[in-house]
Amino acid sequence: MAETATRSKSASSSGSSKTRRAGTRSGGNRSQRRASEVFPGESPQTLCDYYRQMALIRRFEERAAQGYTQAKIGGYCHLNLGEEATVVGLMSTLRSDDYLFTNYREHGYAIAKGIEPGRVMAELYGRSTGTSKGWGGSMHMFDVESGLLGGYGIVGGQVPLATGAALAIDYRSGDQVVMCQMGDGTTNIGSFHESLNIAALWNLPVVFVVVNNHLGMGTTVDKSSAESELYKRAVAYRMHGERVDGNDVVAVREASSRLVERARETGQPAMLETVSHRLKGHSVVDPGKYRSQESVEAAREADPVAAFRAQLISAEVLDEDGAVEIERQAEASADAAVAFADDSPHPNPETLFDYTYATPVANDSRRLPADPVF
Amino acid sequence: MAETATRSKSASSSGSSKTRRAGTRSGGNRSQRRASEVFPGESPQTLCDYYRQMALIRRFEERAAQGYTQAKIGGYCHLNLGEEATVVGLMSTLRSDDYLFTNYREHGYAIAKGIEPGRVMAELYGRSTGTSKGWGGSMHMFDVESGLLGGYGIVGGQVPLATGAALAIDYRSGDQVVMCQMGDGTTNIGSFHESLNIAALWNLPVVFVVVNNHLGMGTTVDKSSAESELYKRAVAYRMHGERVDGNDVVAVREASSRLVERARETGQPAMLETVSHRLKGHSVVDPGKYRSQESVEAAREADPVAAFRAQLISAEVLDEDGAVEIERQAEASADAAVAFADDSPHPNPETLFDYTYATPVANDSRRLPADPVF
Amino acid sequence: MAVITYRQALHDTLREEMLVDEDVFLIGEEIGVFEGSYKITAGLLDEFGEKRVRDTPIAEEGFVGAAVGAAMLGLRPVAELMTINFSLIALDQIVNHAAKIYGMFGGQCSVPMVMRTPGGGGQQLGATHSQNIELYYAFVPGLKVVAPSTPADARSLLLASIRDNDPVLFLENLSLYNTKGEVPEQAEQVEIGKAAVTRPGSDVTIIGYSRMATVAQQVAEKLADEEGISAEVVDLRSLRPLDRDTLVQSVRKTGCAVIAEDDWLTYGIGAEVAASLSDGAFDYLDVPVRRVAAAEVPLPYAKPLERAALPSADSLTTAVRETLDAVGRRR
Amino acid sequence: MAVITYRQALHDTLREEMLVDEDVFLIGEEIGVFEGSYKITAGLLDEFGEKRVRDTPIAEEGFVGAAVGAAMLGLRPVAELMTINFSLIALDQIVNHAAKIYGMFGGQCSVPMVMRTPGGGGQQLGATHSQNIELYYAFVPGLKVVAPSTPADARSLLLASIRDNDPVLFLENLSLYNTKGEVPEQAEQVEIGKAAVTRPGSDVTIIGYSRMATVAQQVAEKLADEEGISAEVVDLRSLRPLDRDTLVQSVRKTGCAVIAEDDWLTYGIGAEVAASLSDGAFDYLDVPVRRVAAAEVPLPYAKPLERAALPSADSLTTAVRETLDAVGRRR
Ligand SMILES: Cc1ncc(C[n+]2csc(CCOP(=O)(O)OP(=O)(O)O)c2C)c(N)n1
Ligand SMILES: Cc1ncc(C[n+]2csc(CCOP(=O)(O)OP(=O)(O)O)c2C)c(N)n1
Ligand SMILES: [Mg+2]
Ligand SMILES: [Mg+2]
Repeated sequence: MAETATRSKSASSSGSSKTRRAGTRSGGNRSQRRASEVFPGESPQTLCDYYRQMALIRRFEERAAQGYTQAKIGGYCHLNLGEEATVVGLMSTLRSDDYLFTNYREHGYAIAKGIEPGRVMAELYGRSTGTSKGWGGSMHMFDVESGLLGGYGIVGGQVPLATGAALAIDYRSGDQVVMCQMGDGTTNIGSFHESLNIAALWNLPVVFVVVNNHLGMGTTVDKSSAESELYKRAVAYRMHGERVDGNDVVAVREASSRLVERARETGQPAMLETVSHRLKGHSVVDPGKYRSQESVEAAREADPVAAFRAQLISAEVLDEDGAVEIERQAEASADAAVAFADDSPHPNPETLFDYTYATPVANDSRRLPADPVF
Repeated sequence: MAETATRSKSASSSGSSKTRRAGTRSGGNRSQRRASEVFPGESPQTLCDYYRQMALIRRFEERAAQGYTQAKIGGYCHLNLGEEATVVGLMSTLRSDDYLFTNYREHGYAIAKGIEPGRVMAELYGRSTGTSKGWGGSMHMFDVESGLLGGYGIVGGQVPLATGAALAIDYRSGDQVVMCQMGDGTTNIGSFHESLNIAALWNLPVVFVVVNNHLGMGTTVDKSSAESELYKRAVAYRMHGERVDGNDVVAVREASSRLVERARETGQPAMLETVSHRLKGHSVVDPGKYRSQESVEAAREADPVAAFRAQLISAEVLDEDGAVEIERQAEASADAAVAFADDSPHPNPETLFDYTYATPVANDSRRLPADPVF
Repeated sequence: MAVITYRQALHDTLREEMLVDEDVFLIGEEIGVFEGSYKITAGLLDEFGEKRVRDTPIAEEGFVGAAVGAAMLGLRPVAELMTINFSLIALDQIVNHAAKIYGMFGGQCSVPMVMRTPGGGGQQLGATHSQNIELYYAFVPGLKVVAPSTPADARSLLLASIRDNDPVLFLENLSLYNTKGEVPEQAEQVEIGKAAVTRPGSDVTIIGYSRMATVAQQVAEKLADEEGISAEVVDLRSLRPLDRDTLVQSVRKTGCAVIAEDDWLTYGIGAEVAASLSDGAFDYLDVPVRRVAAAEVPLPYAKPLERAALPSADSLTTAVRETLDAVGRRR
Repeated sequence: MAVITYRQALHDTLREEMLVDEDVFLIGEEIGVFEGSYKITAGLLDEFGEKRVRDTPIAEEGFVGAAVGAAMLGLRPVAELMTINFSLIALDQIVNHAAKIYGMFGGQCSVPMVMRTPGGGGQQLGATHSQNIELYYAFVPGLKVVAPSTPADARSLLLASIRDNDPVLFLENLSLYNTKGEVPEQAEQVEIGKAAVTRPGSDVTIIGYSRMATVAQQVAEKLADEEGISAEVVDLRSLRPLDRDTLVQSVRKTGCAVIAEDDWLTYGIGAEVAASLSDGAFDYLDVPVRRVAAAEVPLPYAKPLERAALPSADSLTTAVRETLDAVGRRR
């Protein structure tokens, strides 16, 4: 069991060969030297791309919050604000044919896994062009092509499913990997335990990622998990577990990549805990009154987008203008996503009975509330 | 986390003051000297009493198997054969006002916790004089007075209940302890995880005992638990866990007593794994064909009743005649239990609706199958 | 007599029972620090402390089971299940344990506990968060299931449930929390197991429970005002036991009935109601009992789809009108 | 055409489907080394190996959920839940996941899986091990639920279930495993969602499913032999969808009906059947639909109590006779 890692720059003991690591460009100019001190082995291009994605998710989530306030979006709406480094770091380590299962806090994952932001926003807006054709909403995004096998609203619900997907890969001797994202609070539910045991027992290629944002809704990790260093729980299954700073996109990428490639090559599951902060309430409607001033402050100070921006500038990977340009583009993308969503058609009520069954069946009920039975 | 213990004779670091330990009689004669070498600190009387109880459970279970074969007993019938040392060792550490929750393999526990064998057998026979008035059967014994708060047939079902009972003790600042017995296979189900976490989080006085008999029904521990040293799973809850030889009644008593008294004094839960063998099939009807010759042999060789008898004789706590006398008494008790059961009345079908609700309620249905609704 | 919300009625009753009985305590996810997902328990942690208001890990099976165990020793836990959808995770503890312990052990140990939980769709929460699965509890002997629709009933039935010695599933509804109604200072004792005729009438019986009982009431009033129709409204209030007599009595008088329910039609709560009426009022029914229920689909998120799938005042009105037309009783 | 047991029919069908489709695999507790609690899977581990016959830990939620996940990637898992009582632990994965995934994600991903599980009381297994809770599945859109009563139907419906692209709850019954019947070599394709008239008749319709369909058949034959009564028997076979048309057609002919079910009466499967008949055959029913079901108690262990609580050929016969008396059709 690894100790808490802050930024593990060394390659992993296994599986590094297949890692999609961005090549280092040993440039001759000062800024690249500077960059390679702060971010050894990272190409400026990759770093900028991470920032681009993080900025996009930030802007996207802000738009989602707006849309919710404007009642363009209904139901519950949980944002990735504060988790951008984690999301981007994790997603950068998955192949497009790898599978991802998440909880309901998944807008960022959907985007970083490769879905058009417009389709993600359209799902929030409940439109036919959305990732789930408007049937799922914020909590239930799905996209076969990019391998997002669902956001799930039932805490812990995705964990057995992800384990089963890994079983299918193993069954077919495929070389894909499943990533199963969940929150800290989810480690206390039975399905977590049952699934990690099964994954370890059967040696299934799944990486369980616990995004520790210190909170369930308002309940802290200390108040909900008797072992609050969550990655240590892997030991109950003889599974490798480790913790990484979830505010550090490169560190997350490193750790995740190591575990993903290990799973790909050996079939061994692992647990990765990323530690970061939730910048806002549990969902858009939650004012978060229960949080201490310090906790809110700590979260704000650790803001991964702001921190990464500052790092990039100080490392001279980006200058202020470059950063602003990226943010401008992110804003434009988020706005375009909103426009796309807003312009998209609502699902036709006549499609109500289209998705009850995949195989049509005799005597299926297709009754509307006012229809008589006979 | 303690390492595997075989026989921990030392007092526990905490909680020993209240331990009901049988006093050592430092006798002058040879046999007592001999006894105190093999069983340091144990009174012959206590040791004989353990043997008496173990022999009784052995005979009782043999009678239960007979009764089942004669169709005097219905349903499922799971026996404690091979687990007598564990049962007696554990039960000797509970006060009569401590609470016990078990699984469906609980006849021995019921007897050792202080219920008349006749009432236990009567329950198997489905009679009104049984521990559950014939409503529960083999899997569902209950007795308020002796603190047996139920045998439960749903694997893992008793674990949350036991945790809740400990919560009630804590709520009322009582000094009782709850013991929650379960099998090795039970450590893989969600309720185990949820409950151990809650017990540790809230510091509840409950000792979780995992009786590792190496098998679920036919599935071995290796095939069902990714961490097959089950006591180590306690670490996922920062809970103390240890393992003891379940064939050694004194070792079980020592370990259990230490953890029970620790729970009593500090409120801290713990997990105790006892390792022994199932001598026969999963239930009376199971021929156990799936078991390897070695496994069956190993079980037979480790037979705790035979082994303890031999030890007692070699330690000169008992001689052959004394042992035979104890066995004769055990047999007589078991026979008396059968006679009592057989002579007891069947429940009256008119009582069918007596136990649906504790508080009578308007419009409760009391319809028999042939009765019309109106 | 004060006019308060359904939420307030629940809150106040919990608080009062905690004040009068030391054995009553609250347990559930996010009920303390977060003050409850729907704020029913707001302020109670501050007032009563962690012992009486216990935030749990996300572990429905574990904490509901712990409540059952605590009840076995005589405490009176009131567990909050954040929504009825999540109660499925605790179902084994509720159905196989809470509901069985009294009977299975021959009446030696009762389980005096309450499980409060809201059901309900219509909030665009999607297929897994909008279900009405009270049937899962109403079906089970050993449980009692109540489903108040008004603040006054919420108060008296919660009182009755907490004081009852059996496990009670107390069904709330997301869309009722903000509804208002008169609640007497001194709660009347409402008996579990009794339906209420909440509006007398003679042309047709409309039967509902929880949210749809209030919709039934509105529809009845509107039909009276606008079309002079005299509809009798029966609020089931208790799903287990089911008060067949009150239902049958009403239909023997009106000769026809419409059932309004938020759950799915086939096998839904209304099926038993319709079956019971068709039996007990066989000679009195002029037309078949009509049921208005949700379309049988996983409820979609998008508003137009969700709206099409759920019963409403409109669909109920249509059904009542058609029923009256069929018996030739529309003026 | 061979006469084999229900158990054998299940076993053979599983084996054959595993032979023809590599994607079909079995998963469950004690199905391999132990050969299944009720020996349905005996020999299959030896023949197909651990990849195709997967013993699981005791973790119903985990392994059923894993089967759902595997089905999402196109495999065809057949999960065995040792008895339906234990399925409660997996209910969240079945109701909130297996049943929702196709709809909730807008039809992008189907879940082709089968959950085999026996229900049934009468074996003195006590309150938690004797339940008939198929209702929990039959109520849920997105699931299909079949309940064959004969070896032939067991075979054809299992075939249809495995080949279906939706999650199917396949209900067996402890007391049917040893029953025998003719099974054609080439299984006919039986459509899910269709009831069967297993005995034509004109005096009364007796409706059952699973074990009670066979009891209905026996009772009908005996009444014909001994009292010259012509009872039509309908075996529901599919609980979701429910084939209302076949039921209604029969009752429009006979004018009266008795439903036989092993589950509890109130809210049981028969409630929907009675409600549907009372509606669809309103003008044809001469007397109310009669239901024969289990007494609403946690089922006791002791034989005399258990016997009193469960429906049987005797109680069904009584109900049929009384129904015929009521319409004056007894000779
Ligand atoms: C089974 C279940 N119980 C309760 C809830 C309500 N709920 C939604 S999110 C949440 C907190 C989850 O916390 P965590 O796992 O840390 O994820 P985060 O929201 O922090 O990403 C709860 C209790 C639920 N959706 N499902
Ligand atoms: C939830 C649940 N799943 C499955 C079963 C069937 N079952 C009864 S006993 C058993 C094996 C239990 O093994 P273990 O926990 O080791 O206890 P042991 O029988 O060895 O004492 C199983 C699978 C059950 N009773 N409950
Ligand atoms: Mg969290
Ligand atoms: Mg075992």
